[in-house]
Amino acid sequence: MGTKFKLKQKKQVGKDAALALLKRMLLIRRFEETLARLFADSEVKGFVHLSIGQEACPTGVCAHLTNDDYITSTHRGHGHLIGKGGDIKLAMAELFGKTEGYCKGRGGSMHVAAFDLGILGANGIVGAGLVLATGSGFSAKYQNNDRVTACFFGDGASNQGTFHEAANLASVWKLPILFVCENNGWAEFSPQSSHQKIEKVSTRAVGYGMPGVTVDGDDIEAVYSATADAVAWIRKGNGPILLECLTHRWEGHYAGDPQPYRDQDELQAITQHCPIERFKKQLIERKTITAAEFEALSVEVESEIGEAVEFGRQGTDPNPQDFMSYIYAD
Amino acid sequence: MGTKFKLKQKKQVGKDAALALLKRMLLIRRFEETLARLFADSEVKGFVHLSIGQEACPTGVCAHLTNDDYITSTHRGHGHLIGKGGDIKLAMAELFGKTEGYCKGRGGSMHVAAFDLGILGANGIVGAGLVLATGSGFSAKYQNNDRVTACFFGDGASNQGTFHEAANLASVWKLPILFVCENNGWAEFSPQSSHQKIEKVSTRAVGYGMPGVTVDGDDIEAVYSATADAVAWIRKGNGPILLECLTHRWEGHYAGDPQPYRDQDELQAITQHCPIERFKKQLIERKTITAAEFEALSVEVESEIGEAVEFGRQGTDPNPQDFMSYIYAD
Amino acid sequence: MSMGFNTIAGAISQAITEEMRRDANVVLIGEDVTTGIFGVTAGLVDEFGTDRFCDTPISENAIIGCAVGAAMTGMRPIAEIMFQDFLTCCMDPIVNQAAKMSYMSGGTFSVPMVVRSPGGAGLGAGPQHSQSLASWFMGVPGLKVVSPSSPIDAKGLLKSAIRDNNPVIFLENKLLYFESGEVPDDIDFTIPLGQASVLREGDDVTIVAVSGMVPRALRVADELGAEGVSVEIVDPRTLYPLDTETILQSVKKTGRLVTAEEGVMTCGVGAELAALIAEKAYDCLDGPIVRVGTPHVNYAYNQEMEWATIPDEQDLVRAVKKAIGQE
Amino acid sequence: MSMGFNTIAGAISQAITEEMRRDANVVLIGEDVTTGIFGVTAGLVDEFGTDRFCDTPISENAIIGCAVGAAMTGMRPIAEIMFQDFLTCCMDPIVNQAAKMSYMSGGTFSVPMVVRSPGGAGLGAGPQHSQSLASWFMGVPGLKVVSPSSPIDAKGLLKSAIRDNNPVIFLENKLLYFESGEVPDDIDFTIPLGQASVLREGDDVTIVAVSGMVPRALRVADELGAEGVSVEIVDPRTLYPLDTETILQSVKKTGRLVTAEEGVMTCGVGAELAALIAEKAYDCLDGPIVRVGTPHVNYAYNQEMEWATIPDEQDLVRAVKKAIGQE
Ligand SMILES: Cc1ncc(C[n+]2csc(CCOP(=O)(O)OP(=O)(O)O)c2C)c(N)n1
Ligand SMILES: Cc1ncc(C[n+]2csc(CCOP(=O)(O)OP(=O)(O)O)c2C)c(N)n1
Ligand SMILES: [Mg+2]
Ligand SMILES: [Mg+2]
Repeated sequence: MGTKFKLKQKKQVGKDAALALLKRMLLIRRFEETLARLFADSEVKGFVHLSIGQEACPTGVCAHLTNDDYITSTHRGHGHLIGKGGDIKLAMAELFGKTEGYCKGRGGSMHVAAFDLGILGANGIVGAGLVLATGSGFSAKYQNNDRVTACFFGDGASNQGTFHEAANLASVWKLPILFVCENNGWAEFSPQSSHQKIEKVSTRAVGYGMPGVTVDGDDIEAVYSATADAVAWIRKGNGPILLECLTHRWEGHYAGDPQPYRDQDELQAITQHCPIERFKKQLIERKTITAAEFEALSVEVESEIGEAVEFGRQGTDPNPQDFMSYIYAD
Repeated sequence: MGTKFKLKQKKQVGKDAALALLKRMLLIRRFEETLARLFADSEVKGFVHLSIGQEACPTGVCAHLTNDDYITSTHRGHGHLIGKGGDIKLAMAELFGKTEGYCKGRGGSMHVAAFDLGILGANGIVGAGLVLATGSGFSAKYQNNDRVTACFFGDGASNQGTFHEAANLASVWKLPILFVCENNGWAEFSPQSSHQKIEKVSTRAVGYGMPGVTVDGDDIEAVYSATADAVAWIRKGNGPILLECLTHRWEGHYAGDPQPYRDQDELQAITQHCPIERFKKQLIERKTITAAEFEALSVEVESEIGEAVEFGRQGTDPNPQDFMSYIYAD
Repeated sequence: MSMGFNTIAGAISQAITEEMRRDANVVLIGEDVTTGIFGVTAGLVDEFGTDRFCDTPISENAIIGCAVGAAMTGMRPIAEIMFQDFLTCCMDPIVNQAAKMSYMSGGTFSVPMVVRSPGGAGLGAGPQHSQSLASWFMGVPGLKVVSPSSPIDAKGLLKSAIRDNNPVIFLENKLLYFESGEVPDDIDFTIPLGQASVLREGDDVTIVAVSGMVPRALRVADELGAEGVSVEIVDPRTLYPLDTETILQSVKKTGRLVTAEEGVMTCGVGAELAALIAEKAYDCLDGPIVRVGTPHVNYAYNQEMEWATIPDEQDLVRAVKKAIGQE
Repeated sequence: MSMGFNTIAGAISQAITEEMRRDANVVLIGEDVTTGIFGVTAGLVDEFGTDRFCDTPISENAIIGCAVGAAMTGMRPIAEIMFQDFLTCCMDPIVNQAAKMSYMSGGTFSVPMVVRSPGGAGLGAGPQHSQSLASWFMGVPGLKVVSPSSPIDAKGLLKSAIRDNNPVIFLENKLLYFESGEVPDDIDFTIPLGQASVLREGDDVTIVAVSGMVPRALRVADELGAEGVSVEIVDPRTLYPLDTETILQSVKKTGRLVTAEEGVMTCGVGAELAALIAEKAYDCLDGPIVRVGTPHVNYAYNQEMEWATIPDEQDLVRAVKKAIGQE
């Protein structure tokens, strides 16, 4: 049955990598915060699910992927897109419903996709990305390239039949897939304890003869380090791995959700898990970076976000009568 | 999380129970052998899946169920029906497509169902019975009676999304369900090793926080004994259990399947697993029964089968124009 | 009959409450139903408890399968599927299990259950959260299909659906949830399945309008009435079994038919209505049958584009003019 | 064009073989496809190997999902779903993923894949193994739907479907598999999607017949021809996009339309055809449009009852007589 996968000791990252990871997380955070405002102001419409608090997982995972690798995403997909190197201008334009957007305004938040970056799309159907991932995994294996697919999904999605079918197929066919469960403890308004009788989703891996590991998903170095090991193992042709990242959803299920169902004390304290603050503090303590460097990064990100918003806002509205385009490919 | 389930030592059964189990297994065996002939002679039509070689599992499991308990079944459903106490006359009439049949000739082999016996139907859709079982489990729990649902399914079905969703829901809601996997090592023409990367389907139980055990499914006492323990545990309100019975499919996937894909030597030797012969031999060695008693039982079964065939054959053909009936309930 | 005033959402909540009080076998299961994305059933759990009002994992197949099995064993479950688009995740238990169980078992089992699910576009929710899929279910023998357009119909029909011994697909419309109107308080008030309602009488043309298209058709009837075109509006309310009598009668009277549905037209509700008339009232037709509905496209996220796709008053006016030869 | 003689099953196998030789990105996945319940693709694995010809676990959702993902990343997968009834187990990846991906991504992704699946009753296989579900897919924007009735069409259309850049639902018919006829050997032979074929010309009435109903309609045309009724037979072959031109032309000529499909009629193929004509050729109609198909019922296991349900030559004759006013 090939090599056994074992998670190695978490490694500390060097300065360049640290700054890159920090920047990516900050981009996600500010993108989402900005979006929350734009949504509240009715500048952005539809159903918008924010990744605030969950930045470490897409950032740490995608850091080990190239543009040739694939990801499948979820309804909560902005973090994955940005993590995988998505252009926040095109993403913002999409959220404004503009022609310049990744999907020319047709897809919106729940469907952002980017062909060149191997981003097979956010998905409005919980669990659908799991089976799509077996397809990009199949392609890579068949074409004998070393592309990996990172398949993001939530704790809630892990109860869909598609999770099971995808995990089983991937393991039988030894597909190069990293199944990444972002376990934020909630599926909409339902806590994990009410939707599954296991604590770790990674427990399920054993049912597919697949390695399964759980890491602190708010610790960017833990995610980064685990993914490094996992992706290397997968690229060697050993088959899929299930990596669970324990994380926290700071906001409501969707932008505008007042979360009456959540414990207010817990919510108050939730920022203590902040993957950005935690990492920043460690880096400064370790003297890997300085507070000033972090500030500079923040400013840089702030300005990029500002540009993206302007780019989106100023984008071209598609001609409403053009709704027949793209239904069929030529 | 309540009591832990542990399989106790296998127990030997007494004479009365032994004879009852033997008879039930013989009924299934002869019913299926007869059907194979009737099918070859084109007296019975459609798709017919035989349970020859797999008699111990439905027999041993259903021995612990009353008429009030429920079962859900599969495309390979005759054994489950007979195991649960189904009337072979009505079953045979159904296979002849007659009005006297369990489903008045509408359902046939893949849909036999019996309301009074809590048999929620054979099922032509692989994996569908698994989700139906959560419903009868829900009813029992809600109505606070102690009815158990035995949900039969195959190794192949354990790869359907429905398996996953049903197992998870049952465990979260602590439903009184015994999931019975009849692992005969084949899904149609595909061996188990080609459709899942685990040896024991019961391994999957852990992913639902549910006990899972595997027994020799051709050893009727092993099945009987394990079910006794499991059903008792479930009736106490502890939630579902996954019981896997390792068994052998002697015949093709369906009646008429020449099985070119199977190893001929293995097929030659397959009768060594015969649950009836094995049990009979043990019982005679132990002096629980005599060879003559077994002979008498065989004769009795033979004659019941003969009667059932005649009953079926002589049944009333439904009026073909009556096809509107039963589409809707009143 | 004593009357209250309520929204469609409120009327649905009332119907569920009354039926759950009346019959202990009525239970409701679905994802986050105790809260509700649209809040339709929010709060009801307080009265009925989590044994009868059950949030499920995200497992649409198991939700419907559970309802089918429960219905076969004495319960009357209501299963909620959060968006009609997600019905694609549980077609087997609906189509091959619930719908066929009575038949397959020769009538020994029945499956008294309701599947509630909201459809319709207009929220900028994109292609996977906006579909109206009524016609799929109309074509499945063994199912009944209901699609109310007013609070009173929603309440009366849902109560009948819950009491019906067959699986009923109860299709709601997101944009209609907060339309309000009079609703009887009488707990015995029901509306039988299979009866259309003539919402407005007219002589020149019949519009058979469904769900979200009903208010739009009513507005158009006013508008055209002012121009001297007398429009009759029929709301089938139940899509299967269809009240063909009422529809035929209306078209025989007016000689013209426009069908109006929000879903994609291809093989849709309007196609069935057109075929019905082209077969049974062909000789009474004085003009072409014109369908209004979503053309063969998806709903965009961009809201202006989305609204350009959704059939509206303009489309209806154009269709009526075509039907009466005033193009 | 050099011709061979083959069954529909054989023609399908040929089409797959030729396209797999032509394009290394064409792969076939499905349950037991290397053997095949109907043997259609049996043996092909010997040439193409198990990397391209893949037996899957019983996981319809993953089969289609895998095909979609593979199609998005450069492959041209053919996915087989063993019976059309099992399409209920994978509606989401077909309807919400494959069909909408091009649109949702603003045209950046395309999904060039084929879903092959046999339908049709007549084998005593019971209610869950006999359905014909074409109309569901016709109503899903983004999908193309093909339904051949002869070996030559099966081959030519399947090759076009494989080369098409959109998801194509390719619906086969179990009873037709062993019908035989001439099939071109030329590996470049294809039949474009979206072109109907006029199988027989006639003046009095048009029968638009689909899949298994085509041979039945042809027999009826002979029979009625002998009685002096001249029947034109049109096989749309592709159900979406429908060749409305050819169909309209035929009905404008004959003035009468009978539709013939094997599936349930409610919201079916015939409904769409009737609506098309009632809108676009209303003024050319000289009689009612009559639909032939399965009434609103299931297929029984009992074979006589099953055959009483399946639309046959008698039903067609009755329909034609009604359409031409000879009831
Ligand atoms: C098939 C389907 N069912 C239900 C929904 C509604 N829904 C959207 S997100 C969500 C919760 C998902 O939870 P999880 O997978 O944990 O992801 P998270 O939202 O926590 O990121 C639900 C139920 C859906 N979009 N698709
Ligand atoms: C949804 C669905 N997919 C595929 C089939 C075709 N099929 C019927 S039985 C079978 C194999 C089932 O294998 P298993 O569950 O191990 O049961 P066994 O036949 O071994 O008893 C398959 C693929 C089906 N009936 N339903
Ligand atoms: Mg979650
Ligand atoms: Mg098996």
